[in-house]
Amino acid sequence: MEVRIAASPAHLSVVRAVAADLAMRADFTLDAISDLKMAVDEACSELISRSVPDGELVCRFAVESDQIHFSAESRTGSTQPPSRESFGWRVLTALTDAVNTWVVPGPDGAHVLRFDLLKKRADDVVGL
Amino acid sequence: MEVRIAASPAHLSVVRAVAADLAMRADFTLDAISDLKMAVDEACSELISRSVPDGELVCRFAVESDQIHFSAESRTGSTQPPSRESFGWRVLTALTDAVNTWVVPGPDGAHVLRFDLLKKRADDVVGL
Amino acid sequence: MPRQLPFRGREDSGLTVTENSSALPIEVVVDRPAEGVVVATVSGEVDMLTAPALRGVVMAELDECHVLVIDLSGVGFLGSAGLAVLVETSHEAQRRQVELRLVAGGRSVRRPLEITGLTEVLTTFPSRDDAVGAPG
Amino acid sequence: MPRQLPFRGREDSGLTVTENSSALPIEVVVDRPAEGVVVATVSGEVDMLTAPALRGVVMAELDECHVLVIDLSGVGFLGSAGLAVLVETSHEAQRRQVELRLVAGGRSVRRPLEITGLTEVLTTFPSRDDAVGAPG
Ligand SMILES: Nc1ncnc2c1ncn2[C@@H]1O[C@H](COP(=O)(O)OP(=O)(O)O)[C@@H](O)[C@H]1O
Ligand SMILES: Nc1ncnc2c1ncn2[C@@H]1O[C@H](COP(=O)(O)OP(=O)(O)O)[C@@H](O)[C@H]1O
Repeated sequence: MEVRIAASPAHLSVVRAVAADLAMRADFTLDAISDLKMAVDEACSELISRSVPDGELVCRFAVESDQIHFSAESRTGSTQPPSRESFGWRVLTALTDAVNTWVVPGPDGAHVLRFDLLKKRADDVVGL
Repeated sequence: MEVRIAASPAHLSVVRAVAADLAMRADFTLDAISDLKMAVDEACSELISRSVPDGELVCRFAVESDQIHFSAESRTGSTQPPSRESFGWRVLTALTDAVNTWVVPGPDGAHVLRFDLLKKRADDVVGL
Repeated sequence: MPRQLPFRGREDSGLTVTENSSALPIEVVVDRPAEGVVVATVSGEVDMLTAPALRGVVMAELDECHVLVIDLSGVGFLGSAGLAVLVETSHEAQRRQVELRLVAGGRSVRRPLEITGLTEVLTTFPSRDDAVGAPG
Repeated sequence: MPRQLPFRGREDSGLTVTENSSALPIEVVVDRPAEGVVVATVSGEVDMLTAPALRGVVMAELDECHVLVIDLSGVGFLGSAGLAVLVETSHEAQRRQVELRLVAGGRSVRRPLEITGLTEVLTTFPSRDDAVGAPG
Protein backbone atom coordinates (compact mmCIF):
# COMPACT_ATOMS: atom_id res chain seq x y z
CA MET A 1 0.00 0.00 0.00
CA GLU A 2 0.99 3.58 -0.56
CA VAL A 3 0.55 6.72 1.54
CA ARG A 4 1.16 10.17 0.03
CA ILE A 5 1.40 13.16 2.32
CA ALA A 6 2.71 16.71 2.21
CA ALA A 7 6.32 16.53 3.42
CA SER A 8 5.50 18.17 6.75
CA PRO A 9 6.16 17.03 10.34
CA ALA A 10 2.42 17.33 11.03
CA HIS A 11 1.87 14.11 9.08
CA LEU A 12 4.44 11.93 10.80
CA SER A 13 1.89 10.58 13.25
CA VAL A 14 -0.39 9.25 10.54
CA VAL A 15 2.48 7.34 8.92
CA ARG A 16 3.35 5.87 12.32
CA ALA A 17 -0.31 4.91 12.79
CA VAL A 18 -0.28 3.06 9.47
CA ALA A 19 2.96 1.28 10.37
CA ALA A 20 1.60 0.24 13.76
CA ASP A 21 -1.68 -1.01 12.32
CA LEU A 22 0.04 -3.12 9.66
CA ALA A 23 2.58 -4.55 12.09
CA MET A 24 -0.07 -5.35 14.66
CA ARG A 25 -2.14 -7.22 12.13
CA ALA A 26 0.95 -9.01 10.84
CA ASP A 27 1.41 -10.31 14.38
CA PHE A 28 4.65 -8.48 15.08
CA THR A 29 5.98 -8.62 18.63
CA LEU A 30 5.31 -5.50 20.69
CA ASP A 31 8.99 -4.58 20.60
CA ALA A 32 9.08 -5.05 16.82
CA ILE A 33 6.01 -2.82 16.40
CA SER A 34 7.63 -0.15 18.53
CA ASP A 35 10.88 -0.43 16.55
CA LEU A 36 9.11 -0.24 13.19
CA LYS A 37 7.21 2.88 14.24
CA MET A 38 10.44 4.52 15.34
CA ALA A 39 12.32 3.51 12.18
CA VAL A 40 9.53 4.73 9.90
CA ASP A 41 9.38 7.98 11.85
CA GLU A 42 13.14 8.40 11.60
CA ALA A 43 13.27 7.82 7.83
CA CYS A 44 10.29 10.13 7.21
CA SER A 45 11.71 12.82 9.50
CA GLU A 46 14.95 12.80 7.49
CA LEU A 47 12.99 13.01 4.23
CA ILE A 48 10.81 15.84 5.51
CA SER A 49 13.74 17.87 6.77
CA ARG A 50 15.54 17.51 3.41
CA SER A 51 12.49 17.91 1.19
CA VAL A 52 12.09 20.71 -1.35
CA PRO A 53 9.49 23.30 -0.23
CA ASP A 54 5.91 22.04 -0.65
CA GLY A 55 7.28 18.62 -1.49
CA GLU A 56 5.39 15.37 -1.31
CA LEU A 57 6.44 12.33 0.71
CA VAL A 58 5.51 8.96 -0.76
CA CYS A 59 5.57 5.95 1.59
CA ARG A 60 5.08 2.35 0.52
CA PHE A 61 4.46 -0.58 2.84
CA ALA A 62 4.59 -4.20 1.77
CA VAL A 63 3.66 -6.88 4.28
CA GLU A 64 5.69 -9.96 3.35
CA SER A 65 5.72 -13.41 4.93
CA ASP A 66 7.75 -12.63 8.05
CA GLN A 67 8.64 -8.99 7.57
CA ILE A 68 7.45 -5.55 6.50
CA HIS A 69 9.25 -3.75 3.71
CA PHE A 70 8.97 0.03 3.96
CA SER A 71 10.22 2.50 1.41
CA ALA A 72 9.77 6.23 1.24
CA GLU A 73 10.94 9.04 -0.99
CA SER A 74 10.69 12.74 -1.52
CA ARG A 75 12.29 15.36 -3.76
CA THR A 76 15.34 16.98 -2.30
CA GLY A 77 17.73 19.76 -3.25
CA SER A 78 20.90 17.83 -2.54
CA THR A 79 22.69 14.98 -4.28
CA GLN A 80 24.05 13.79 -0.94
CA PRO A 81 22.20 11.14 1.06
CA PRO A 82 22.19 11.55 4.87
CA SER A 83 25.51 10.81 6.52
CA ARG A 84 26.06 7.26 7.78
CA GLU A 85 27.91 8.73 10.73
CA SER A 86 24.84 10.52 12.09
CA PHE A 87 22.84 9.61 15.16
CA GLY A 88 19.77 9.12 12.99
CA TRP A 89 21.50 6.56 10.80
CA ARG A 90 22.76 4.64 13.80
CA VAL A 91 19.24 4.57 15.20
CA LEU A 92 17.90 3.25 11.89
CA THR A 93 20.46 0.47 11.68
CA ALA A 94 19.80 -0.49 15.30
CA LEU A 95 16.03 -0.60 14.78
CA THR A 96 15.79 -2.52 11.53
CA ASP A 97 17.01 -5.73 9.94
CA ALA A 98 18.19 -3.87 6.84
CA VAL A 99 18.21 -0.24 5.79
CA ASN A 100 19.50 1.71 2.83
CA THR A 101 19.33 5.30 1.61
CA TRP A 102 20.39 6.88 -1.66
CA VAL A 103 19.69 9.73 -4.05
CA VAL A 104 18.41 9.10 -7.58
CA PRO A 105 17.84 11.61 -10.40
CA GLY A 106 14.23 12.82 -10.41
CA PRO A 107 12.07 14.57 -13.00
CA ASP A 108 13.05 18.10 -14.16
CA GLY A 109 16.64 17.68 -13.05
CA ALA A 110 15.52 17.33 -9.41
CA HIS A 111 16.89 14.75 -7.00
CA VAL A 112 14.87 12.14 -5.15
CA LEU A 113 16.03 10.89 -1.76
CA ARG A 114 14.91 7.41 -0.90
CA PHE A 115 14.91 5.18 2.18
CA ASP A 116 14.31 1.48 2.11
CA LEU A 117 14.01 -0.66 5.21
CA LEU A 118 13.11 -4.16 6.31
CA LYS A 119 11.75 -5.09 9.70
CA LYS A 120 11.18 -8.71 10.72
CA ARG A 121 8.21 -9.84 12.82
CA ALA A 122 10.35 -10.86 15.78
CA ASP A 123 12.90 -8.41 17.03
CA ASP A 124 16.45 -9.43 17.67
CA VAL A 125 18.00 -6.01 17.64
CA VAL A 126 21.20 -5.42 19.53
CA GLY A 127 21.06 -1.67 20.17
CA LEU A 128 23.63 0.95 19.30
CA MET B 1 -3.23 13.11 1.95
CA GLU B 2 -3.79 10.04 -0.12
CA VAL B 3 -3.83 6.33 0.78
CA ARG B 4 -3.75 3.69 -1.97
CA ILE B 5 -4.51 0.09 -1.09
CA ALA B 6 -5.51 -3.09 -2.84
CA ALA B 7 -9.33 -3.15 -2.83
CA SER B 8 -9.47 -5.91 -0.20
CA PRO B 9 -11.24 -6.09 3.17
CA ALA B 10 -7.89 -6.82 4.82
CA HIS B 11 -6.95 -3.17 4.40
CA LEU B 12 -10.04 -1.59 5.91
CA SER B 13 -8.47 -1.33 9.34
CA VAL B 14 -5.55 0.74 8.12
CA VAL B 15 -7.87 3.27 6.47
CA ARG B 16 -9.84 3.48 9.73
CA ALA B 17 -6.56 4.00 11.62
CA VAL B 18 -5.67 6.90 9.32
CA ALA B 19 -9.14 8.43 9.74
CA ALA B 20 -8.95 8.12 13.52
CA ASP B 21 -5.46 9.61 13.71
CA LEU B 22 -6.39 12.62 11.58
CA ALA B 23 -9.65 13.24 13.45
CA MET B 24 -7.97 12.92 16.82
CA ARG B 25 -5.32 15.45 15.88
CA ALA B 26 -7.97 17.76 14.41
CA ASP B 27 -9.55 17.74 17.89
CA PHE B 28 -12.75 15.96 16.85
CA THR B 29 -15.10 14.93 19.63
CA LEU B 30 -14.92 11.23 20.56
CA ASP B 31 -18.35 10.62 19.01
CA ALA B 32 -17.30 12.41 15.81
CA ILE B 33 -14.10 10.30 15.61
CA SER B 34 -16.16 7.14 16.03
CA ASP B 35 -18.66 8.30 13.38
CA LEU B 36 -15.93 9.22 10.89
CA LYS B 37 -14.28 5.81 11.31
CA MET B 38 -17.57 4.08 10.69
CA ALA B 39 -18.46 6.25 7.68
CA VAL B 40 -15.03 5.76 6.09
CA ASP B 41 -15.30 2.02 6.72
CA GLU B 42 -18.77 1.92 5.18
CA ALA B 43 -17.78 3.81 2.02
CA CYS B 44 -14.61 1.70 1.57
CA SER B 45 -16.52 -1.54 2.20
CA GLU B 46 -18.98 -0.62 -0.56
CA LEU B 47 -16.11 0.23 -2.91
CA ILE B 48 -14.26 -3.00 -2.12
CA SER B 49 -17.32 -5.16 -2.64
CA ARG B 50 -18.01 -3.52 -6.03
CA SER B 51 -14.41 -3.30 -7.19
CA VAL B 52 -13.09 -5.03 -10.30
CA PRO B 53 -10.81 -8.01 -9.43
CA ASP B 54 -7.36 -6.88 -8.24
CA GLY B 55 -8.61 -3.32 -8.21
CA GLU B 56 -7.06 -0.45 -6.30
CA LEU B 57 -8.85 1.72 -3.78
CA VAL B 58 -7.71 5.34 -3.59
CA CYS B 59 -8.66 7.33 -0.47
CA ARG B 60 -8.07 11.04 0.03
CA PHE B 61 -8.35 12.91 3.30
CA ALA B 62 -8.38 16.69 3.60
CA VAL B 63 -8.40 18.25 7.04
CA GLU B 64 -10.24 21.57 6.69
CA SER B 65 -10.93 24.24 9.29
CA ASP B 66 -13.77 22.52 11.15
CA GLN B 67 -14.26 19.33 9.17
CA ILE B 68 -12.61 16.44 7.38
CA HIS B 69 -13.35 15.85 3.73
CA PHE B 70 -12.95 12.21 2.68
CA SER B 71 -13.22 10.89 -0.83
CA ALA B 72 -12.53 7.43 -2.15
CA GLU B 73 -12.79 5.67 -5.47
CA SER B 74 -12.17 2.38 -7.20
CA ARG B 75 -12.87 0.84 -10.59
CA THR B 76 -16.11 -1.04 -10.81
CA GLY B 77 -17.92 -3.13 -13.38
CA SER B 78 -21.27 -1.40 -13.02
CA THR B 79 -22.57 2.00 -14.10
CA GLN B 80 -24.98 2.00 -11.14
CA PRO B 81 -23.98 3.64 -7.86
CA PRO B 82 -25.12 1.91 -4.66
CA SER B 83 -28.84 2.23 -3.95
CA ARG B 84 -29.94 5.11 -1.75
CA GLU B 85 -32.53 2.80 -0.24
CA SER B 86 -29.93 0.46 1.27
CA PHE B 87 -29.03 0.10 4.93
CA GLY B 88 -25.46 1.14 4.11
CA TRP B 89 -26.58 4.40 2.56
CA ARG B 90 -28.80 5.23 5.52
CA VAL B 91 -25.88 4.58 7.85
CA LEU B 92 -23.69 6.90 5.80
CA THR B 93 -26.20 9.73 5.82
CA ALA B 94 -26.75 9.29 9.56
CA LEU B 95 -23.01 9.37 10.30
CA THR B 96 -21.90 12.31 8.18
CA ASP B 97 -22.76 15.94 7.54
CA ALA B 98 -22.83 15.37 3.79
CA VAL B 99 -22.32 12.35 1.57
CA ASN B 100 -22.52 11.65 -2.13
CA THR B 101 -21.76 8.73 -4.43
CA TRP B 102 -21.68 8.48 -8.20
CA VAL B 103 -20.11 6.63 -11.12
CA VAL B 104 -17.84 8.38 -13.62
CA PRO B 105 -16.30 7.02 -16.81
CA GLY B 106 -12.80 5.70 -16.15
CA PRO B 107 -9.84 4.85 -18.39
CA ASP B 108 -10.17 2.02 -20.96
CA GLY B 109 -13.98 2.21 -20.96
CA ALA B 110 -14.05 1.20 -17.27
CA HIS B 111 -16.26 2.83 -14.65
CA VAL B 112 -15.07 4.47 -11.47
CA LEU B 113 -17.29 4.50 -8.39
CA ARG B 114 -16.68 7.38 -6.06
CA PHE B 115 -17.76 8.38 -2.53
CA ASP B 116 -17.38 11.84 -1.10
CA LEU B 117 -18.17 12.71 2.49
CA LEU B 118 -17.85 15.52 4.98
CA LYS B 119 -17.65 15.12 8.72
CA LYS B 120 -17.61 18.11 11.08
CA ARG B 121 -15.52 18.25 14.24
CA ALA B 122 -18.52 18.28 16.55
CA ASP B 123 -21.18 15.67 16.02
CA ASP B 124 -24.80 16.64 15.81
CA VAL B 125 -26.05 13.53 14.08
CA VAL B 126 -29.63 12.52 14.56
CA GLY B 127 -29.49 8.78 13.88
CA LEU B 128 -31.52 6.76 11.39
CA MET C 1 -19.14 -31.86 21.14
CA PRO C 2 -16.98 -30.96 18.19
CA ARG C 3 -18.61 -28.38 15.94
CA GLN C 4 -17.73 -26.82 12.63
CA LEU C 5 -16.28 -23.44 13.45
CA PRO C 6 -14.44 -21.04 11.23
CA PHE C 7 -11.78 -21.02 13.94
CA ARG C 8 -9.73 -23.80 15.41
CA GLY C 9 -11.75 -24.86 18.45
CA ARG C 10 -10.24 -26.16 21.68
CA GLU C 11 -12.13 -27.82 24.53
CA ASP C 12 -10.57 -27.34 27.90
CA SER C 13 -12.21 -28.45 31.14
CA GLY C 14 -15.67 -27.50 29.93
CA LEU C 15 -14.46 -24.26 28.41
CA THR C 16 -14.63 -23.93 24.67
CA VAL C 17 -11.92 -21.63 23.48
CA THR C 18 -12.02 -20.65 19.84
CA GLU C 19 -8.70 -19.49 18.63
CA ASN C 20 -7.72 -17.24 15.89
CA SER C 21 -6.19 -19.47 13.23
CA SER C 22 -5.51 -16.72 10.71
CA ALA C 23 -4.23 -13.23 11.34
CA LEU C 24 -7.82 -11.96 11.48
CA PRO C 25 -8.05 -9.06 13.90
CA ILE C 26 -10.88 -10.70 15.82
CA GLU C 27 -11.07 -13.34 18.52
CA VAL C 28 -14.14 -15.10 19.86
CA VAL C 29 -14.02 -17.10 23.09
CA VAL C 30 -17.05 -19.19 23.99
CA ASP C 31 -17.89 -20.33 27.52
CA ARG C 32 -20.91 -21.65 29.48
CA PRO C 33 -21.30 -20.01 32.88
CA ALA C 34 -24.57 -21.94 33.51
CA GLU C 35 -26.73 -24.70 32.05
CA GLY C 36 -28.16 -23.50 28.72
CA VAL C 37 -26.29 -20.18 28.83
CA VAL C 38 -23.55 -19.50 26.30
CA VAL C 39 -21.35 -16.41 26.38
CA ALA C 40 -19.41 -15.48 23.25
CA THR C 41 -16.78 -12.93 24.15
CA VAL C 42 -15.61 -11.00 21.12
CA SER C 43 -12.48 -8.92 20.94
CA GLY C 44 -10.93 -7.03 18.05
CA GLU C 45 -12.64 -5.26 15.20
CA VAL C 46 -15.85 -6.40 13.53
CA ASP C 47 -15.86 -5.27 9.92
CA MET C 48 -16.43 -6.70 6.45
CA LEU C 49 -13.31 -8.87 6.89
CA THR C 50 -14.10 -10.36 10.27
CA ALA C 51 -17.92 -10.35 10.48
CA PRO C 52 -18.26 -13.75 8.69
CA ALA C 53 -16.10 -15.40 11.38
CA LEU C 54 -18.27 -13.91 14.14
CA ARG C 55 -21.39 -15.02 12.28
CA GLY C 56 -20.09 -18.59 12.04
CA VAL C 57 -19.41 -18.86 15.76
CA VAL C 58 -22.65 -17.34 17.04
CA MET C 59 -24.85 -19.21 14.56
CA ALA C 60 -23.28 -22.50 15.63
CA GLU C 61 -23.90 -21.69 19.29
CA LEU C 62 -27.60 -20.88 18.77
CA ASP C 63 -28.42 -24.60 18.74
CA GLU C 64 -26.57 -25.18 22.00
CA CYS C 65 -28.33 -22.85 24.41
CA HIS C 66 -31.49 -21.00 25.38
CA VAL C 67 -29.65 -17.81 26.36
CA LEU C 68 -26.90 -16.47 24.09
CA VAL C 69 -24.84 -13.57 25.41
CA ILE C 70 -22.58 -11.81 22.91
CA ASP C 71 -20.09 -9.79 24.92
CA LEU C 72 -18.80 -6.94 22.75
CA SER C 73 -16.88 -5.14 25.53
CA GLY C 74 -13.57 -5.91 23.85
CA VAL C 75 -14.65 -4.70 20.42
CA GLY C 76 -12.84 -1.61 19.17
CA PHE C 77 -14.81 -1.20 15.97
CA LEU C 78 -18.27 -2.34 14.92
CA GLY C 79 -19.17 -1.64 11.30
CA SER C 80 -22.34 -2.30 9.40
CA ALA C 81 -21.27 -5.83 8.45
CA GLY C 82 -21.08 -6.53 12.19
CA LEU C 83 -24.44 -4.87 12.82
CA ALA C 84 -25.95 -7.05 10.10
CA VAL C 85 -24.63 -10.16 11.90
CA LEU C 86 -26.25 -9.00 15.14
CA VAL C 87 -29.56 -8.33 13.38
CA GLU C 88 -29.49 -11.69 11.62
CA THR C 89 -28.54 -13.50 14.83
CA SER C 90 -31.39 -11.76 16.61
CA HIS C 91 -33.90 -12.94 13.99
CA GLU C 92 -32.52 -16.46 14.03
CA ALA C 93 -32.56 -16.50 17.85
CA GLN C 94 -36.24 -15.50 17.88
CA ARG C 95 -37.02 -18.27 15.42
CA ARG C 96 -35.30 -20.84 17.65
CA GLN C 97 -36.69 -19.35 20.87
CA VAL C 98 -33.25 -18.42 22.15
CA GLU C 99 -32.87 -15.21 24.14
CA LEU C 100 -30.14 -12.96 22.71
CA ARG C 101 -28.37 -10.52 25.04
CA LEU C 102 -25.64 -8.12 23.99
CA VAL C 103 -23.00 -6.61 26.24
CA ALA C 104 -22.34 -3.16 24.79
CA GLY C 105 -20.05 -1.24 27.10
CA GLY C 106 -17.79 1.21 25.30
CA ARG C 107 -18.43 4.01 22.88
CA SER C 108 -17.11 2.09 19.88
CA VAL C 109 -19.98 -0.40 20.24
CA ARG C 110 -22.70 1.77 21.78
CA ARG C 111 -22.38 4.52 19.19
CA PRO C 112 -23.05 2.38 16.07
CA LEU C 113 -25.97 0.65 17.82
CA GLU C 114 -27.48 4.00 18.80
CA ILE C 115 -26.95 5.72 15.44
CA THR C 116 -28.69 2.87 13.64
CA GLY C 117 -31.52 2.65 16.17
CA LEU C 118 -30.57 -0.93 17.01
CA THR C 119 -30.55 -0.24 20.77
CA GLU C 120 -34.36 -0.16 20.36
CA VAL C 121 -34.46 -3.61 18.79
CA LEU C 122 -31.67 -5.52 20.51
CA THR C 123 -31.39 -6.13 24.25
CA THR C 124 -28.18 -4.62 25.61
CA PHE C 125 -26.48 -4.66 29.00
CA PRO C 126 -23.59 -2.57 30.31
CA SER C 127 -21.56 -5.56 31.54
CA ARG C 128 -21.23 -9.32 31.20
CA ASP C 129 -22.40 -9.86 34.77
CA ASP C 130 -25.57 -7.85 34.15
CA ALA C 131 -26.26 -9.83 30.98
CA VAL C 132 -25.64 -13.27 32.48
CA GLY C 133 -27.50 -12.44 35.68
CA ALA C 134 -30.57 -10.87 34.03
CA PRO C 135 -33.91 -12.61 34.69
CA GLY C 136 -34.76 -14.95 31.79
CA MET D 1 6.66 34.51 37.71
CA PRO D 2 5.70 34.83 34.07
CA ARG D 3 8.07 32.99 31.76
CA GLN D 4 8.40 32.77 28.00
CA LEU D 5 6.91 29.41 27.12
CA PRO D 6 5.95 28.04 23.75
CA PHE D 7 2.61 27.23 25.36
CA ARG D 8 0.06 29.43 27.05
CA GLY D 9 0.98 29.21 30.74
CA ARG D 10 -1.51 29.37 33.59
CA GLU D 11 -0.69 29.74 37.30
CA ASP D 12 -3.19 28.17 39.62
CA SER D 13 -2.73 27.90 43.40
CA GLY D 14 0.99 27.23 43.07
CA LEU D 15 0.46 24.83 40.19
CA THR D 16 1.82 25.87 36.83
CA VAL D 17 -0.25 24.37 34.08
CA THR D 18 1.04 24.75 30.56
CA GLU D 19 -1.70 24.32 28.06
CA ASN D 20 -1.64 23.25 24.51
CA SER D 21 -2.44 26.33 22.48
CA SER D 22 -2.17 24.70 19.06
CA ALA D 23 -3.40 21.28 18.01
CA LEU D 24 0.04 19.82 18.74
CA PRO D 25 -0.34 16.23 19.92
CA ILE D 26 1.68 16.90 23.05
CA GLU D 27 0.89 18.40 26.42
CA VAL D 28 3.29 19.39 29.19
CA VAL D 29 2.08 20.12 32.70
CA VAL D 30 4.56 21.57 35.18
CA ASP D 31 4.21 21.34 38.96
CA ARG D 32 6.39 21.70 42.08
CA PRO D 33 5.80 18.95 44.62
CA ALA D 34 8.59 20.33 46.86
CA GLU D 35 10.94 23.29 47.21
CA GLY D 36 13.39 23.28 44.28
CA VAL D 37 11.78 20.25 42.65
CA VAL D 38 10.01 20.67 39.32
CA VAL D 39 8.06 17.87 37.62
CA ALA D 40 7.25 18.24 33.92
CA THR D 41 4.59 15.68 33.00
CA VAL D 42 4.54 15.03 29.29
CA SER D 43 1.72 13.34 27.43
CA GLY D 44 1.25 12.69 23.74
CA GLU D 45 3.84 11.93 21.11
CA VAL D 46 7.33 13.40 21.03
CA ASP D 47 8.53 13.63 17.45
CA MET D 48 10.04 16.16 15.05
CA LEU D 49 6.82 18.20 15.25
CA THR D 50 6.45 18.36 19.02
CA ALA D 51 10.02 18.04 20.36
CA PRO D 52 10.70 21.83 20.09
CA ALA D 53 7.73 22.54 22.39
CA LEU D 54 9.03 20.06 24.96
CA ARG D 55 12.51 21.57 24.69
CA GLY D 56 11.13 25.06 25.32
CA VAL D 57 9.34 24.04 28.49
CA VAL D 58 12.12 21.99 30.10
CA MET D 59 14.87 24.46 29.24
CA ALA D 60 12.85 27.27 30.85
CA GLU D 61 12.37 25.18 34.01
CA LEU D 62 16.09 24.38 34.40
CA ASP D 63 16.67 27.82 35.94
CA GLU D 64 13.88 27.33 38.46
CA CYS D 65 14.92 24.19 40.30
CA HIS D 66 17.71 21.94 41.48
CA VAL D 67 15.88 18.71 40.66
CA LEU D 68 14.04 18.43 37.34
CA VAL D 69 11.83 15.37 36.83
CA ILE D 70 10.56 14.74 33.30
CA ASP D 71 7.69 12.29 33.58
CA LEU D 72 7.30 10.48 30.27
CA SER D 73 4.72 7.93 31.50
CA GLY D 74 2.05 9.42 29.27
CA VAL D 75 4.19 9.44 26.14
CA GLY D 76 3.03 7.10 23.39
CA PHE D 77 5.89 7.75 21.02
CA LEU D 78 9.44 8.98 21.55
CA GLY D 79 11.43 9.55 18.39
CA SER D 80 15.01 10.64 17.92
CA ALA D 81 14.08 14.34 18.01
CA GLY D 82 12.71 13.68 21.50
CA LEU D 83 15.81 11.73 22.50
CA ALA D 84 17.95 14.64 21.33
CA VAL D 85 15.96 16.98 23.61
CA LEU D 86 16.60 14.66 26.57
CA VAL D 87 20.32 14.46 25.79
CA GLU D 88 20.60 18.23 25.39
CA THR D 89 18.60 18.83 28.59
CA SER D 90 20.87 16.42 30.42
CA HIS D 91 23.98 18.29 29.28
CA GLU D 92 22.46 21.64 30.15
CA ALA D 93 21.34 20.33 33.55
CA GLN D 94 24.88 19.17 34.33
CA ARG D 95 26.21 22.59 33.38
CA ARG D 96 23.74 24.29 35.74
CA GLN D 97 24.17 21.69 38.50
CA VAL D 98 20.56 20.56 38.25
CA GLU D 99 19.77 16.89 38.75
CA LEU D 100 17.74 15.45 35.86
CA ARG D 101 15.50 12.45 36.52
CA LEU D 102 13.34 10.74 33.89
CA VAL D 103 10.22 8.68 34.53
CA ALA D 104 10.24 6.01 31.82
CA GLY D 105 7.46 3.55 32.46
CA GLY D 106 6.00 2.01 29.34
CA ARG D 107 7.51 0.22 26.39
CA SER D 108 7.07 3.17 24.02
CA VAL D 109 9.53 5.20 26.10
CA ARG D 110 11.77 2.47 27.52
CA ARG D 111 12.42 0.81 24.15
CA PRO D 112 13.89 3.90 22.38
CA LEU D 113 16.02 4.71 25.43
CA GLU D 114 17.35 1.16 25.56
CA ILE D 115 17.98 0.76 21.83
CA THR D 116 20.02 3.96 21.79
CA GLY D 117 21.93 3.11 24.95
CA LEU D 118 20.57 6.21 26.69
CA THR D 119 19.44 4.23 29.76
CA GLU D 120 23.18 4.08 30.55
CA VAL D 121 23.58 7.84 30.40
CA LEU D 122 20.29 9.19 31.75
CA THR D 123 18.84 8.44 35.18
CA THR D 124 15.48 6.74 34.86
CA PHE D 125 12.80 5.68 37.34
CA PRO D 126 9.77 3.44 36.87
CA SER D 127 7.29 5.92 38.40
CA ARG D 128 6.87 9.55 39.34
CA ASP D 129 6.86 8.73 43.05
CA ASP D 130 10.16 6.88 42.75
CA ALA D 131 11.67 9.80 40.86
CA VAL D 132 10.44 12.53 43.22
CA GLY D 133 11.27 10.49 46.32
CA ALA D 134 14.78 9.44 45.26
CA PRO D 135 17.65 10.66 47.49
CA GLY D 136 19.21 13.83 46.02
N1 LIG E 1 23.44 8.89 21.90
C1 LIG E 1 22.56 9.85 21.59
N2 LIG E 1 21.32 9.74 22.07
C2 LIG E 1 20.41 10.67 21.80
N3 LIG E 1 20.62 11.73 21.06
C3 LIG E 1 21.83 11.88 20.56
C4 LIG E 1 22.86 10.96 20.78
N4 LIG E 1 23.95 11.37 20.12
C5 LIG E 1 23.60 12.50 19.52
N5 LIG E 1 22.34 12.80 19.78
C6 LIG E 1 21.59 13.95 19.32
O1 LIG E 1 21.28 13.77 17.94
C7 LIG E 1 21.56 14.97 17.25
C8 LIG E 1 22.50 14.69 16.14
O2 LIG E 1 23.65 14.04 16.69
P1 LIG E 1 24.96 13.69 15.84
O3 LIG E 1 25.52 12.41 16.34
O4 LIG E 1 25.86 14.88 15.84
O5 LIG E 1 24.35 13.41 14.42
P2 LIG E 1 24.50 14.28 13.14
O6 LIG E 1 25.84 13.85 12.60
O7 LIG E 1 23.28 13.83 12.36
O8 LIG E 1 24.42 15.72 13.53
C9 LIG E 1 22.12 15.96 18.23
O9 LIG E 1 21.13 16.93 18.48
C10 LIG E 1 22.42 15.17 19.49
O10 LIG E 1 22.02 15.85 20.65
N1 LIG F 1 -31.76 -1.57 10.95
C1 LIG F 1 -30.78 -2.41 10.62
N2 LIG F 1 -29.76 -2.56 11.45
C2 LIG F 1 -28.75 -3.36 11.17
N3 LIG F 1 -28.64 -4.08 10.07
C3 LIG F 1 -29.63 -3.97 9.21
C4 LIG F 1 -30.73 -3.14 9.41
N4 LIG F 1 -31.53 -3.22 8.34
C5 LIG F 1 -30.93 -4.07 7.53
N5 LIG F 1 -29.79 -4.52 8.05
C6 LIG F 1 -28.86 -5.46 7.46
O1 LIG F 1 -28.19 -4.81 6.40
C7 LIG F 1 -28.14 -5.66 5.26
C8 LIG F 1 -28.73 -4.96 4.09
O2 LIG F 1 -30.01 -4.48 4.45
P1 LIG F 1 -31.02 -3.78 3.44
O3 LIG F 1 -31.80 -2.71 4.13
O4 LIG F 1 -31.79 -4.84 2.74
O5 LIG F 1 -30.02 -3.06 2.47
P2 LIG F 1 -29.69 -3.43 0.97
O6 LIG F 1 -30.83 -2.78 0.23
O7 LIG F 1 -28.34 -2.79 0.84
O8 LIG F 1 -29.65 -4.92 0.86
C9 LIG F 1 -28.90 -6.91 5.62
O9 LIG F 1 -27.98 -7.95 5.80
C10 LIG F 1 -29.63 -6.62 6.91
O10 LIG F 1 -29.53 -7.70 7.81
